[in-house]
Amino acid sequence: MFSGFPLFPERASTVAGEVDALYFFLVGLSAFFALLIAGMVLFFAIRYRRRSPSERPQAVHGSLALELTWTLIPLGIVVFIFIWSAQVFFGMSRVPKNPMEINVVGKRWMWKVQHLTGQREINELHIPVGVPVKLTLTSEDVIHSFYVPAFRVKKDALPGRYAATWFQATKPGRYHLFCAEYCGTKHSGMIGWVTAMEPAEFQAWLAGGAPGVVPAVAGERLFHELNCVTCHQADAGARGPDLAGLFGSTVRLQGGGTVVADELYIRESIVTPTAKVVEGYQPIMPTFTGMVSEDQILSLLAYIQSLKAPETKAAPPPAAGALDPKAQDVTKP
Amino acid sequence: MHEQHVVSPRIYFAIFAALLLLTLVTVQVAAIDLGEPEIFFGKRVPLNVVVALVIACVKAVLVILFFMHVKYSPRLTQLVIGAAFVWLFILLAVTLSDYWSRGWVGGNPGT
Amino acid sequence: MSANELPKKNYLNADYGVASWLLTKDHKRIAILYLISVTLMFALGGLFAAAIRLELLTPAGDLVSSEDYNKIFTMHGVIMVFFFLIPTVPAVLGNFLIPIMIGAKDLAFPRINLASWYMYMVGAILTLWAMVSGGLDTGWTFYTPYSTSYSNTQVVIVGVGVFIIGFSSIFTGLNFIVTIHKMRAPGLTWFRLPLFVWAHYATSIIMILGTPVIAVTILMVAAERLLHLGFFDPALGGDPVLFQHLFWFYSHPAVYIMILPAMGVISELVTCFSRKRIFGYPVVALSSLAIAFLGFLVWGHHMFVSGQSTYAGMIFSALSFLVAIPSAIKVFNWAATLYKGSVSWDTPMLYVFGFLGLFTIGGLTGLFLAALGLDVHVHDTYFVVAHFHYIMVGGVVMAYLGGIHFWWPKMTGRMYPEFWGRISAALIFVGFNLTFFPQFLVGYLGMPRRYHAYPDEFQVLNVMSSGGAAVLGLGYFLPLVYLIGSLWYGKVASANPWGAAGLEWQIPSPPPTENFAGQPVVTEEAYAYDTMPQEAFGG
Amino acid sequence: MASPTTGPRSLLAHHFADLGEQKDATTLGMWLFLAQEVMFFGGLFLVYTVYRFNFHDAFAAASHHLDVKLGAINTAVLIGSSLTMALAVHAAALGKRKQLVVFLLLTVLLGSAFLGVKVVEYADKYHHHLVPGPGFSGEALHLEGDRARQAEMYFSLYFGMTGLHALHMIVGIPILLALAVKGWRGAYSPEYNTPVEFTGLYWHFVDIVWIFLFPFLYLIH
Ligand code: HEA
Ligand code: HEA
Ligand code: HEC
Ligand code: CUA
Ligand SMILES: [Cu+2]
Repeated sequence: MFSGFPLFPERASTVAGEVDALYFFLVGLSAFFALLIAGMVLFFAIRYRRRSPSERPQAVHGSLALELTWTLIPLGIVVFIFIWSAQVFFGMSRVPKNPMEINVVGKRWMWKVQHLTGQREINELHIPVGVPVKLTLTSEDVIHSFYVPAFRVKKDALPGRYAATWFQATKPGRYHLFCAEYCGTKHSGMIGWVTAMEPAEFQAWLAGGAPGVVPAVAGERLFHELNCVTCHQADAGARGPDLAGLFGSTVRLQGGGTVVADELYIRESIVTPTAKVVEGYQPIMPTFTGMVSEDQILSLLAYIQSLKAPETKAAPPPAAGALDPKAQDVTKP
Repeated sequence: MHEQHVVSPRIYFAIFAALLLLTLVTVQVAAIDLGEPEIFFGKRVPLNVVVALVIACVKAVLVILFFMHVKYSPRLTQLVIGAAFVWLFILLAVTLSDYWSRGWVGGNPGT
Repeated sequence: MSANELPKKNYLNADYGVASWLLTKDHKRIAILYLISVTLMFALGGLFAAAIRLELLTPAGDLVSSEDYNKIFTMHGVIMVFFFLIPTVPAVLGNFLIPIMIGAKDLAFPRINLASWYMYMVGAILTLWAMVSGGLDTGWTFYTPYSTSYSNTQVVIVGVGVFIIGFSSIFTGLNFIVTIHKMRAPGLTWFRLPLFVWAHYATSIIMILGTPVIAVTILMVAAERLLHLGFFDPALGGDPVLFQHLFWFYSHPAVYIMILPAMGVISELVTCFSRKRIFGYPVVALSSLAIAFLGFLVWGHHMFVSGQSTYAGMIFSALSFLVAIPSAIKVFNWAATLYKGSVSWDTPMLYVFGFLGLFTIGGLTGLFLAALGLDVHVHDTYFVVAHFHYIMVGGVVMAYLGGIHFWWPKMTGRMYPEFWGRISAALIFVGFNLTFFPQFLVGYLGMPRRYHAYPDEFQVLNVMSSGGAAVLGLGYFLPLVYLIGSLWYGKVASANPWGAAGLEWQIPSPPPTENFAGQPVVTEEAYAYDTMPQEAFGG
Repeated sequence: MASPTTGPRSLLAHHFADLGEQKDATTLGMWLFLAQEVMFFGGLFLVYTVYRFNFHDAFAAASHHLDVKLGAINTAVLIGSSLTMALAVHAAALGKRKQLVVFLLLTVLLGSAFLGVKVVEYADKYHHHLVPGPGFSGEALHLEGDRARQAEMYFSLYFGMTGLHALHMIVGIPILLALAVKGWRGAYSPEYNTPVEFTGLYWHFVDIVWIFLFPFLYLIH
C-alpha cells in the first residue's frame, strides 16, 4: 500500500543528497524551535493559569541578557544556514566541465528536447547516469520552469533568454518531469518523464531511435539557407566577422568594452544583432527574429559552437551517437 | 510649527535663474561627447549621463529646498522626503545589482 | 450604568438610516463598514478555496475544466490577498482602535478614511465584475508575458481594481501615520504607545512606500494590453524578470503589511490575558520598524530560479535570513510575557496560542525557502503553499479572529458565547493543521502548485488536506453564526469585560461618537496591569 | 490637490485640538502623499534605466528624434510656472489677494503652454508613426528590425512617462483655477491658505519629475 503513498521523493542525482541534508537539518532545527516555543507557551499557560479572577502578577519589564540571547543565537544559526545553502546553490549554478549538453525548449504545453546527437524528444528526456548533463533552456512563449523532483533541480525557461542548469543522475529509473511555473490552461499537463539509463543502455537507445539531424549539422545547413555564409566567411574582406573559435572567446565591441561569447551572446547576435556590435564592423547584420524558431537558433548555436579556432579547424561537428564531450571549456568564467 | 516661513521673493528669483542656467548647461553639455572612461571598478562610465544626472539632482534639490520650503520645514518633513528617496534608491540600486551581476558564474548564461 | 443595558448614546445609535452609515465620517462606523465588506470577501475567497480542495480530491482534473481551475485559484489568491488579508486588520481593528488607543476623537482625515472605503468597494466591485465576465487566470502574481500577451481573461479590469484598492491602502497608511504623529493624547509618548499602534505605524510605512510601485506596475501591464505600449514584452526585447522585480518589490513587503498588524493584536492579547506588561517593550516596538525596513530588501527570494543572477540571489537570501530575526525576537518576547503571569484560557487567548505555534512553523519554513539550495527544489511547489498558509491563515487570520473576539464587546456592546468561541478556536486549529501540514509533505515530494491534475501518488495527502479544509471551513462558519447571533442575544458587555489596560477600555462599550467625553491624559506606560485598580479585575 | 482641510467657515475640524495641530497634521499628510508619488514614478524610472542600459544605441537614436529645443523650452516654461507658483504661495501668505490671483493664473498659463508644446510633440510622433503599437515604424528613425523594436520600447516609455506626468498637470490646472476663483473671493488669508500652499507643493513635485524626465528622454545620445 505504501508504494502508492510515498512520503519522501526519490533521490537520484548528485545534488539530491546535499539538498536533503540541508532539509533534514532545517527540519530538525524547526522541530526544536517549534517544540521549544510550544512547550514554553503551554508550560507557562498551565503553570501560571489564572486561579482567581482577582489575581495580579508581579511586573517584569524585560531582560537585556535574554534579548541578546534570543537575538544572537538565531542570528548565528541563520548565518550558518545561509553559508551552507549558498554553497549548495553555487554548486547548482556552476556547470561542471565537459558536460553532455542538451537543449530544451518550453512551449505551451510541452517540453521539446534536442540532443546534440540529433535525437529529438517531446515530454521525454533520456540521459545516461554518471554523466553531468547541462540543459540550455528557453521558451517560445511564456515562462515555464523545468523541474525534476528526483534530481532536486528546477530552472525557469524564459522567452528571449537562455538559462542553464545541470545535474548528474545517479540511479537509473523513470522520474517525473514537471512544469513548475504557471503557464496557462494546461500548465498541469506540461509534464513528462526523465529516463535515466546505464551508459551502455543509453548508447543503445541512441543507436536505436531514428536519430534526426544532428543540431550542428542542421545548423550548418541553416547557416547556408539563411545566407549567413555570405557575410560570415573566413576571408579577410568579409562583411561579417569569422565565427570560427568564437564560442567562449572574448569579443571586443564597438565603442570599447568586451563581452564573452557565451550562448546568450550568440543568441542575441542572431535575434538582436545590433545590441552589441563587434569592433571594426558595421551594424549591417539583419535581425532574424521571426525567421528562425528557437529550435533553429539552438541548431545555429550548436553549429557555431562546433566551429573551432583556425588551428584546430579540422574538427568535424560531433557525429551522431558520439558522447564526446565538447572540447570547449565552457566553465571558464 | 504652524507659522509659515516667509521667504523673500528675491530668493525665488535667484533659484529660478539658477534653474534656468542649469538647464542651459545640461543642454550644452549633452552636445559634447565626454567619453566613457573606465573609472568605476574597471567599468566604463558614460560621463554625459553622470553629468546630466548630477545636474538634474541639483535642480531637484534646489526646488525642494527653496520652492517647497523644505529648508525651513520641521525635521519630520525632511525625514519623510529623505525616506522617500532612500526607498527609491533601494528600488533602483538593488534591482540594477541583479542586472549588473548577470553572467558572473561561468558556464551558465542564465545567471 | 446598569450592567445589562447598553449606553443610551453610542456610535451605533447616534444616527439612523443607510445614509448615516454610507456618509459617516466616524472611524468606528467606517471600521464596521470594512468589517462587513472584508467578511464577505473572505467568504467568497473561502468558497473558491473549497472549490480548489474539492477538485484536488482526485488526481484527475475532473470537477472543473483547466481554464476554470486556473481562474478559481487566481480569484482565491487575488481576493484573499488584496481584498481580505491586506486590509483586514488595519482597516477593521486599526480603524476602530487607533484613535481610541491614542486618545483622539477620530483619525486625522475622516473624509479620506471614508474615501478609502469607497475605493476599496470600487476595487472590489470591479474585481467581482471581472469575475462574472470572464474571470482572471494569471495567478495572483500577474507574471508577464502571460498576463500581458497570452491571457484571454479580464486582466485589465482586475488590474484597475487592484490599482484602486492600492490607493485605498496608501491613504489608510497615510491617515494612520499622521494620526499617530500628531494626535496623541497629552502624556502619551512614543514609548507609552500600545504595541498595536507601533505595529500599525510600521505597516503604514510599507503601505505608503511600497504600494505605489505595484500600482504603477499594474498600470504598465494594463497599458501593455490596452495601448500596445511595450514594457515587458519579450517581442520588443522586454524582460519578464523585470516585472518580477517590480511585483515583488511591493508584494514581499505586502506580506509584512499582513503580519505586522496581526503581531500588534497578539501583543495586546498576550498582555491582557496574562495580566502582565509585555516582556521587552522597546525591543518588540522597534522590531516592527526593523521588519518594515528590512522587508524591503529581500524581495528577490521569490526569484531564485527565475534567471536572476546567482549573486543577487545570494544577497537576497542573506537578507531574508536577517529579516527573520526580528520576528523570532517577537515570538520569544511573547512567550516570556506569559512567565509568572496570570494566564486565562478565554477564547481570544486560545487564538493567541494557535498563532504562536502556527506562525512559528510558518516562519521557520520560510527559512527553508530562503535557503537557496533548498528553495530550488521546493520553489513553486505545495511546500510554498503550505508555508504561506501557515503564516497567513495560521498566523494572520488566527490573530484577526482573536482580535475580533477580544474587541467584539467594545465594538458591539455584546459578549459572544464563550463555549462556542472555544469550540471554534479548537476546530480551526485542528482543521488548519490537517489541511496544510500534508501540503509540506506533498510539496517536498515535488507536487507543483497551480496544478489542476496531479500524479496518483500524491492523492492520499491531498485527500487529507481536503478533509482538513472541511473542518476548517466549519470552524470559520461557527464564529460567523454566533457573532452575528450575539448582536441580539449576547450578554450586554461592560466597559471593560476583560480587565484590560488601554484607553479603549476606559470608555463605554460601545463608545460614544467622539470616543472621549474630555481629553484623556496618559500618565503611565502601556500594559500597567500591576498598577491597575483592583476593581478592574472584578475581584 | 484636494486638501483635507475644511472650508473657511469652519476652519477647525471637530476632531483637532487647535488650528496648529490641524495644520501640522495636514502638512504631514501632504508630504506623505508626495513620498508616495516618488515611488510611483520610481517604478517607471527603473524600467527606463534597465532598458536604457540594454538598448543603449536604439534609445539614443530614438531620443535623437525628440526636439531638444522644444524640450528645453518646456523645461524653462515649467520652471517658470514653479516660480509663479512659489510667488502665489508667497502672496497668499501675505494676504495679497490680487497678486495671488495673478500668479495663480500665470501658473495656469505656463502649465497650459507646457501641455500645448507636448501636444505638438505628440502630434509629431503620431505623424512619424512613432506611437507604439501595430502602426509603429522605425522608418523616421532610420531604424529597422530589432533596433526598431527597441525604439518602440523607448517610445512606450516616452509616452508612459510623459503621459503620466502630463496627467498630473491636467489634474493640477483645474485645481489652480479653483484656487484662483476662491482667492478672488477672498477665501485665503495669512491665517488660512493651506490649499494654496499644498497645491504649490504638488506643482513643484510635478516640476521635479520633469526635471528628471528631460535629461532621461531628451539628452541621452
Ligand atoms: C503574511 C505573510 C508572510 C510572511 C509574514 C512571510 C514570512 C517569511 N517568508 Fe514567506 N511567503 C508568503 C507570505 C509570507 N511570508 C507568500 C504569500 C509567499 C508565496 C507567494 C507566491 O509565490 O504566491 C511566500 C513565499 C516565500 C518565499 C519564496 C518561496 C518560493 O516561491 O520559492 C520565501 C523565500 O525566501 C519566503 C520566506 C519567508 C521568510 C524568511 C519569512 C520570515 O519573515 C519569517 C520569520 C519568522 C520566523 C523565523 C518565526 C519565528 C521563529 C522562531 C521563534 C524560532 C527561532 C528562529 C530562528 C532560528 C531564525 N516566503
Ligand atoms: C489570506 C490569504 C489566504 C487564505 C485565508 C486562504 C485560505 C485557504 N486556502 Fe489559499 N491561497 C492564498 C491565500 C489564502 N488562502 C494565495 C495567495 C494563494 C496563491 C494563489 C495563486 O497561486 O495565485 C492560495 C492558494 C491556495 C491553494 C493552491 C492552489 C494551487 O496552487 O493550485 C490551495 C490548495 O489547497 C489553497 C487552499 C486554501 C484553503 C483550504 C483555505 C482555507 O483556510 C479557507 C477556509 C475557508 C472556507 C472553506 C470558507 C469559510 C466559510 C465561511 C466564512 C462561511 C461562509 C460561507 C458561506 C456562507 C458559503 N489556497
Ligand atoms: C548582411 C550581412 C550578414 C548576414 C546575412 C549575417 N550576418 Fe552575422 N554579422 C554580420 C556583421 C557585419 C557582424 C558584426 C557586427 C555585429 O556584431 O553586428 C555580424 C556578427 C555576427 C555574430 C557575432 C560575431 C562575433 O564575432 O561576435 C554572430 C554570432 C553572427 N553574426 C551570426 C550570424 C548568423 C547565424 C547569421 C545567419 C542566420 C548571420 N550572422 C547573418 C553580418 C551578417
Ligand atoms: Cu509550462 Cu507551466
Ligand atoms: Cu517574500
